[in-house]
Amino acid sequence: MSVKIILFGKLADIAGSSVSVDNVPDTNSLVDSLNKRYPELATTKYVIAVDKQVINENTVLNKKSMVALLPPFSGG
Amino acid sequence: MSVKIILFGKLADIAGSSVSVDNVPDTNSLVDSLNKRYPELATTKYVIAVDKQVINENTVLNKKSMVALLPPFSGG
Amino acid sequence: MKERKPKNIFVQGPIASSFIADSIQKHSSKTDIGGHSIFLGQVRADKIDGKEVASIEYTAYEDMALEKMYTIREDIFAKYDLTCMHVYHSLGNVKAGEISLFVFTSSAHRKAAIDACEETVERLKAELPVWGKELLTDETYHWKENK
Amino acid sequence: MKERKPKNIFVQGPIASSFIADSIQKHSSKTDIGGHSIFLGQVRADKIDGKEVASIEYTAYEDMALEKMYTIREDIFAKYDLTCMHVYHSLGNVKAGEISLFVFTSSAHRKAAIDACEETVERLKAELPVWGKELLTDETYHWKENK
Repeated sequence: MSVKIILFGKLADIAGSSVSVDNVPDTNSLVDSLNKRYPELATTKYVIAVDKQVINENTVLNKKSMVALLPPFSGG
Repeated sequence: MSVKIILFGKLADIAGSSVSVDNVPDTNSLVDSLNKRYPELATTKYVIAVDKQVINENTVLNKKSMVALLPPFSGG
Repeated sequence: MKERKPKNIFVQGPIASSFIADSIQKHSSKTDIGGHSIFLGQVRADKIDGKEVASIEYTAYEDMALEKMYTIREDIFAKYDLTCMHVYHSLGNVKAGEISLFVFTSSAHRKAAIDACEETVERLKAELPVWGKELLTDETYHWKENK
Repeated sequence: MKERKPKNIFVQGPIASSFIADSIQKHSSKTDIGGHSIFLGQVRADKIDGKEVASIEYTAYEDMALEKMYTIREDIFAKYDLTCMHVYHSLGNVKAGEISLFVFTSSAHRKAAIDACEETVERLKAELPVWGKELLTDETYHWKENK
């Protein structure tokens, strides 16, 4: 299964604003896969949102999942 | 000695915006004198300012004293 | 002897939104400011014994009010790291829906601006000798009292 | 199912002082309002490694930000007795000295307006997926981080 993720801010500088990742059943495996492809991501601070909700634990993904990687917010 | 006092808000409705009072060496005697002249003042809430400072105890007056009677504030 | 002369805070009639806009605009040259906090007091059409407040007529013991405001300003600047503070209060007639008080504080960081604005509003409501005469729709009136 | 569609809060470029004035002016017909509290975020010309911030380029995960803002709005209205709340945030380029955030709360009494404004500012800074890229005078950049 392939999942499309979107990236913002500093993360988009590293990996582009959108990336497709294959064979990732959950967010933990997604992170592992991204860290291999973009080693700089492993040392960069971010949270993961699935379907516009920030997740705090490993979350199962399906092909309709909207996954976003969000660096620390700096609005205002 | 005569002291001129100024009055504001509701107090000016009762006694006018300025009143001269004779033979008042201090604020206590001033209040007594005013209450005789304007009985409604005795039942009306206010504080006294002498030289633009609100006083909390009996204060000696001289002919240069600026005395003001101030009803509860309602600015803003 | 005080070195600085108290700034006048009183304006005749309501405070126009265009005046507020100009005041904000003037701060665009101060690029060390990160946050502005503004409080606006608006005249409410309160119901009093079945009648409605049409406007408030403001009077003040101006000399004393300006001295008090000077002290409040000094205290607030001593307590908070502000870039600037502006205060305007109406005298005379201000209709329901119009603005009678404008407090404007600015700082590098939001916390100081927000806290300073709130404390200034609280203090000036409690300490400035200003009175509002609520003119009712039936041409009677009622002296306002701050809580 | 949510009944109400989240309101858009995003505007392209800086928030003009005339826009703020219009927003204030519109409330003059709401004569149950007694106090307005406004917070404005202004872009600071911070020094970073000897260079200066010339402007901030804002981007957002808009869909998520609007849903978050919807939740914040609902929470604030449940907690405080507000008449209304308006929030605007810039996207794109905002120069040092210009306004990028406008939070505006109104209530019958000042306390609710002031507290609601402050809490809204704190929450949106912490919860909205918005990012500021500080463009420096030497054409390099730095990603801002809220404290």
